[in-house]
Amino acid sequence: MKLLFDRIDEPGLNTLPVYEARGGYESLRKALAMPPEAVLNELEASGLRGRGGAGFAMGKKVSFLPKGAMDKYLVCNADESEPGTFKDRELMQKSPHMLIEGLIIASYAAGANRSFIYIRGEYVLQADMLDAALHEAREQGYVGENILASGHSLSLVVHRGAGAYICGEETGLLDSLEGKRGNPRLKPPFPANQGLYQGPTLINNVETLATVPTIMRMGGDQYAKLGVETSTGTKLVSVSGHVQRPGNYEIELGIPSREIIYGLAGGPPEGREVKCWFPGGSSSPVLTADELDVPYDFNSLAEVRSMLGSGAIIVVDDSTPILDVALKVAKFYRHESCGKCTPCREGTNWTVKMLERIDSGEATPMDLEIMASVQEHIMGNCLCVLGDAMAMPISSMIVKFREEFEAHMQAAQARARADLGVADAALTAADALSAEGAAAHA
Amino acid sequence: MWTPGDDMLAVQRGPEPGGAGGAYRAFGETLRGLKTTFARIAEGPHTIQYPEEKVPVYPRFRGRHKLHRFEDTKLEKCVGCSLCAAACPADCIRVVAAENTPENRVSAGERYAAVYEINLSRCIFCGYCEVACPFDAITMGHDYELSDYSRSDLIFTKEMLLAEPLERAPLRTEDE
Amino acid sequence: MSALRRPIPRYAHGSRVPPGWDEAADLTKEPSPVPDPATTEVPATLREEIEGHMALYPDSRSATLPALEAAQRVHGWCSPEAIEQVACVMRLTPAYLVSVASFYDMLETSPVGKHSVYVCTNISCSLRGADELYGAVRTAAGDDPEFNVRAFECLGACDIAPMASVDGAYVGPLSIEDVPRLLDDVRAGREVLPEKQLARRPCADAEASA
Amino acid sequence: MPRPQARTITFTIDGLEVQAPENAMLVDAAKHGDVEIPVFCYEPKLGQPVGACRMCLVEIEGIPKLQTGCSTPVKDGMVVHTQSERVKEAQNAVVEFLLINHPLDCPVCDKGGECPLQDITFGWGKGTSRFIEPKRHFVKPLELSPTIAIDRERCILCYRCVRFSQEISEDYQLVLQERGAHSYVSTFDGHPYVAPFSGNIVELCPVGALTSRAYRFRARPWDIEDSGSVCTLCPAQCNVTLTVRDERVMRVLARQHPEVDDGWLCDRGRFAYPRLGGDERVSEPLLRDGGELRPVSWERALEEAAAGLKRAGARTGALVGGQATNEEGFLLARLMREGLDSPHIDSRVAGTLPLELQRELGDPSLQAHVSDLEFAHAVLLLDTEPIEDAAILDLRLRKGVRRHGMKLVRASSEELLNKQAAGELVKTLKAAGEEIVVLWHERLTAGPKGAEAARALLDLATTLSLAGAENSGLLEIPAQSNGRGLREAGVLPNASPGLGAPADTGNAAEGLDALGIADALIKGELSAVYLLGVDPLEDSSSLPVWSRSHSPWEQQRPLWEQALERASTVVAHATFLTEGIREHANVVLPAGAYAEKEGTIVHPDGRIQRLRPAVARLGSTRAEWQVLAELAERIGLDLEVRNGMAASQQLFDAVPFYAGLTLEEIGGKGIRWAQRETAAGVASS
Repeated sequence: MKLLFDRIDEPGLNTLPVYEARGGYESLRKALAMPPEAVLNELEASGLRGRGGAGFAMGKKVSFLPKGAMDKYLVCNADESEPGTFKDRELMQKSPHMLIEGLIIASYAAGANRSFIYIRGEYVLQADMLDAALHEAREQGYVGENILASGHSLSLVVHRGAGAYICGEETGLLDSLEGKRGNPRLKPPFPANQGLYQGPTLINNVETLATVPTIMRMGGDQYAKLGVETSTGTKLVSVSGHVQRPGNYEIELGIPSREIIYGLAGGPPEGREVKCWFPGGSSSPVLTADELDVPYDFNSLAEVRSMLGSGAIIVVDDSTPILDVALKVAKFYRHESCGKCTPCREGTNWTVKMLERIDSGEATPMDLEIMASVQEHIMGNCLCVLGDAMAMPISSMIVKFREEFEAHMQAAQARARADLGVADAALTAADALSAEGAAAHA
Repeated sequence: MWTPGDDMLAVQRGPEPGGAGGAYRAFGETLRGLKTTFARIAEGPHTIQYPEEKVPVYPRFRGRHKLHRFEDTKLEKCVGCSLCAAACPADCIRVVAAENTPENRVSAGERYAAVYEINLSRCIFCGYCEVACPFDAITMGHDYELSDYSRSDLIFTKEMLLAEPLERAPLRTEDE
Repeated sequence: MSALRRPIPRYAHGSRVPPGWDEAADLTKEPSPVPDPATTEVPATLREEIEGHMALYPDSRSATLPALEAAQRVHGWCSPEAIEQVACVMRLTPAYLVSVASFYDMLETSPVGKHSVYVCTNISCSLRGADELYGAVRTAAGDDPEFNVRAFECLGACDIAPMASVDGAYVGPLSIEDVPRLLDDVRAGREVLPEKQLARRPCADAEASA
Repeated sequence: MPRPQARTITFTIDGLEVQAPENAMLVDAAKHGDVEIPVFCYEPKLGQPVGACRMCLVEIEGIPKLQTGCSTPVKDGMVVHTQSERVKEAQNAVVEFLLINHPLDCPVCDKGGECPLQDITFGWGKGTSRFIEPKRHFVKPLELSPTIAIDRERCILCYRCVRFSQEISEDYQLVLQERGAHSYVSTFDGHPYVAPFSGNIVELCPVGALTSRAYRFRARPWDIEDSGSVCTLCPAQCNVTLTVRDERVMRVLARQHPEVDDGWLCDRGRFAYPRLGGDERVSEPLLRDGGELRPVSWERALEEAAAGLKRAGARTGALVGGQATNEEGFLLARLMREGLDSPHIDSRVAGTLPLELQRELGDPSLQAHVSDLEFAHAVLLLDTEPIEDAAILDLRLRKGVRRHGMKLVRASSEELLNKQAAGELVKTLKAAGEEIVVLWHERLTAGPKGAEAARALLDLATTLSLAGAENSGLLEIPAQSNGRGLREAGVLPNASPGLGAPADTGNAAEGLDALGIADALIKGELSAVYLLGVDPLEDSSSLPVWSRSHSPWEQQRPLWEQALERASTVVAHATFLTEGIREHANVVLPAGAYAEKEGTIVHPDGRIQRLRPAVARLGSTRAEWQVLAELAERIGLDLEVRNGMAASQQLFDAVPFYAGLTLEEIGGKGIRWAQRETAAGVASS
């Protein structure tokens, strides 16, 4: 079942004529013919959950916005920076109009008149595509004053970021969009009440908004029949790492994870085995090969103490030491921590230093305990979820691969000791030589 | 509660007055004392001819304070943190700190004691300053000859505390 | 070299301390408020572009990022001069702008080469040999001042891992053999490794492309 | 704008039922139950909480995650735990995280002993650290500005300083650069952080990262004593705490008074203190001998001064500076009027204003509070630039605009006098709302059109019906710090104490004002002049930017140059040996700086505040009341003042609307006389 990726490689799909020829913007016409409440009902009925990471029901999120005449904002979060995630990139690049259409419908349902697409600065091509598509849509009257004579007006700006993972966090994104450092804000107040420019703001992921036209076309109830009860619809999954066919795949939620990793993506290279995999981007706790049969949906993954997140599966095979994976992950979060709150700023830094010490043979098993305890101290104590995003995978790795960590530690110690022995021997030899030299001079 | 009838204390009494018993009672204690005296005569005099001769002190004796320098760099250990002054129960230490400059580097840290004074006429030699010092810059020495003709001379300045004492008090050896 | 005697890690500018930490204020300088339009010269095209961005938002301050990006395009990096020009047009203090600029990875706060080569070294790419690739690109670029070779956090193209973003264009999967050609293409001003451009890559989902 | 009124609610904290105002942040509400929740980044003065340091995590029943006490408003029936195992573990963790990169240099750190990080580590930390990696080390301290040093090693990134720069003083000079663990506080491209209020960041810093360069290493908290007083360097009269060591002022800190300074202090008030004990001070009586001032005994100096004044008699003029207390002004006025029979005494820079107008402008029902500047719908700035005239009010106005959407309108006296422009002004103000404050400067009433402008101002007040209205009124910034107090003490040529008619003093004649005195001196109609704490020739341009003050007498300078040249006797009762005094005074009597004085002064909004001596007088300086009393005695007048309190008592007895006031009543926070029952005195007198 392909909804978002239906004939995605069709040439010229990024242009309006081709998109319209496929029935594009029909959903918009349909939605504008309905009262906003009806559109909202459709969205709620679809059971669509946010595709950005948190998995919050989209319809409910829209309904949180206060009613009444005021400046409301709709922000599309296209700051796709979670390692392993690249689904929005493909969508925006190949079918930008789908996003724009979904965004207009959502703005209509939410009563928002100003909208922004916050796209990460690295996506130059995709931002250009969006700008071009937006230009076409504006020319055609889909964006602007009094859209299709419905009375609904919408301004839309594609705002390019400049490289900061934290701007994918919704409040960090808002600060960044306001021209500030992308520091997350304290919640409450939630963006639905006080968001962009202190006004009520709805923030949605690209994939979520791009799904909206489909829902309008199919009807919410029909859409809800796809997938499983608590996770409806289809989902784009980005599979990367040690698989033979990395890439984006559209799946119906609830299929076994093995089917995605082995079936669609071809599994690990010949002769290798899956050691562990991240089911939802590098922030999700890792799962092992034993957990490959878990159904791929929000609730099933939560049951095995992980999460679906942004739907990015990273597969690590048995050729890679777990410490390298942990260090990569921890270094990334250290680099991307905004520095606003203490546990995240200092905790990520400390974790990296401890992991490096394990690798250089200067650590003892007690360090593993300290590291686990530091992760505990980060989790739940931070201002936003970035700290948790490091602490969760690291602590899951410590739990699931403790023996490997300990073995690595011992091997590194032995290596260091051997090196030290060699160095000492060399030093002694050098001393002896210089002593000889001194004797000769005397 | 004390009841006179029950809690009687039996006191052993000596022989009755008069006779040998009487003489013992009169001179016994004196003789016992003299026994010690005569037993020690062989040891010679114990009087110390101070000030020609000094009493040796125990290693942990708390005498006049000393300020220290680092052996290698000769910089003062004291950074003028004033914690000794805070710890001092007699309030006899006064520290005024100043900042080291590249041209004038006095101590190892950022700051140094521009003024460091101990009023020894107030000091009770409790040693708290030594305990409080985070850099082991001040210790209690062994000198106890601290009399002077004027009170103001008993305010020891930093230079005096840094200098080696003119005469050292002798130290008691292990078995003394 | 023994692990226990490993060298002390240093930052790119040669210090053990992150850039900026050791810098004092220069007391001979005046404080820097919002620059005076009368004394700050701003190239007309830059001014126009920044003003255009400012007009897009309800609060003109939102244009900070696009404006800094524009200034970086003109000056090569967010130099004090560039910052002052943006500050002058946007009526903000230079300090505010430099604070924002230093927060974001893509805004350079020190001079860099004209051509950016961002090699993704995040988890998915490093699993497929990105660290070696980055080393190879660095070695190949050597000290050519034309290049700004950086190890970058996830660029969102794990399907073409290991990959690099060359002046904004994604190419991958790269092998170490591709590196010389990649740099030559950049030097010659050609499209870099056309067959490996992400823009031309079909979707991995076979059914979707059908 | 109505001020927020919170109803009282009951919540439970650590098993204790506590009453607190609703929606107060938990950290503040907990204090009502004597529960302390540790904080670093939270500072209500800085506006909205940011929740960055995570030190204040508490457990609230019904919420699964720990919440920050600094940002959680308290609600009725809330059950909070601050002592549970979970909370303790989180607190220990945050302290451990903060100490990861904090150096252990407390012995050399200026903050040591008064450091929140030390206190919180001691109270809420585990006492041990598991961090064994090398800490970061680098060059320190570094200059941040001529007055402030920064030590980035110690910074815990609490955001207080940068929030101050961005949200309170709104200068956006001090910012955070880079991100994550690399973040550091800095300015743009090495420019120094020089701003009128920059010193506040030193006080805000919860660790020793920002230190005052002047106070650096001068004293430790156990070496010092704190002494509350009032800064008299400008009319804002901020309340301050003076840090004293060995009889010297070592530091000036803000002493929070919501009705005066809101807890802030300008850099002039904060950093000008070294001058108070500096080389320019006069520390002993001086006498001009052969064209040069030479030290003499008090006896000699007083004899000479008395002789000179006596010789001139009624041909003496007196000028009083804004640093003088009410008592000093009052005693000098008595000396002039009763001892020398001369009414020529003035403290107003703007010249004489008819007594009628003075009384009407001082009408208690018309006086605005300082806090009204924050809560009014609109504030009109008339002929004033608050940042220069009374700096701290600038922050208050910014707060009003920022937090309460107050409208700020600027106008000059010309606009006020122009019928049409004035009409426009009224329209603009009324459009903003009913509650309006007019902040005006004494210069409005200067010059030939002064009286007319004052009348127009009163008319404006009537048009806007400011009298007695909530959050409304007039607020005058006098040209001199204690301008208002001196006027009320009768240091005016046309009024007796309490703005009474001159006849009340026994000398019905109206005296000459400052300009008149200068004129008369030039013409030879007056021959002696007494300068109390004032040098009309003072030039402040040589001072550093942050301590520069504009001499209110600047415009009269050319006139006074001639006048002092012509005067046969110039008795200067002065703190500093400034140009005019060095060149022209015959006798110089040393006076104290504000840290040494006792007495009362009056804030522009009518708040009588007390100066208390914090340090001993410099050299052989004597109390001003004593000098004036001794001088009077030599002239033949017994002022009946035997101590400083008696001088205050005399003043309170003489001014009708101060009647019954005592120094105890004034206390540490001062009292607005307009709120006392005797306020009616101003109308009747």
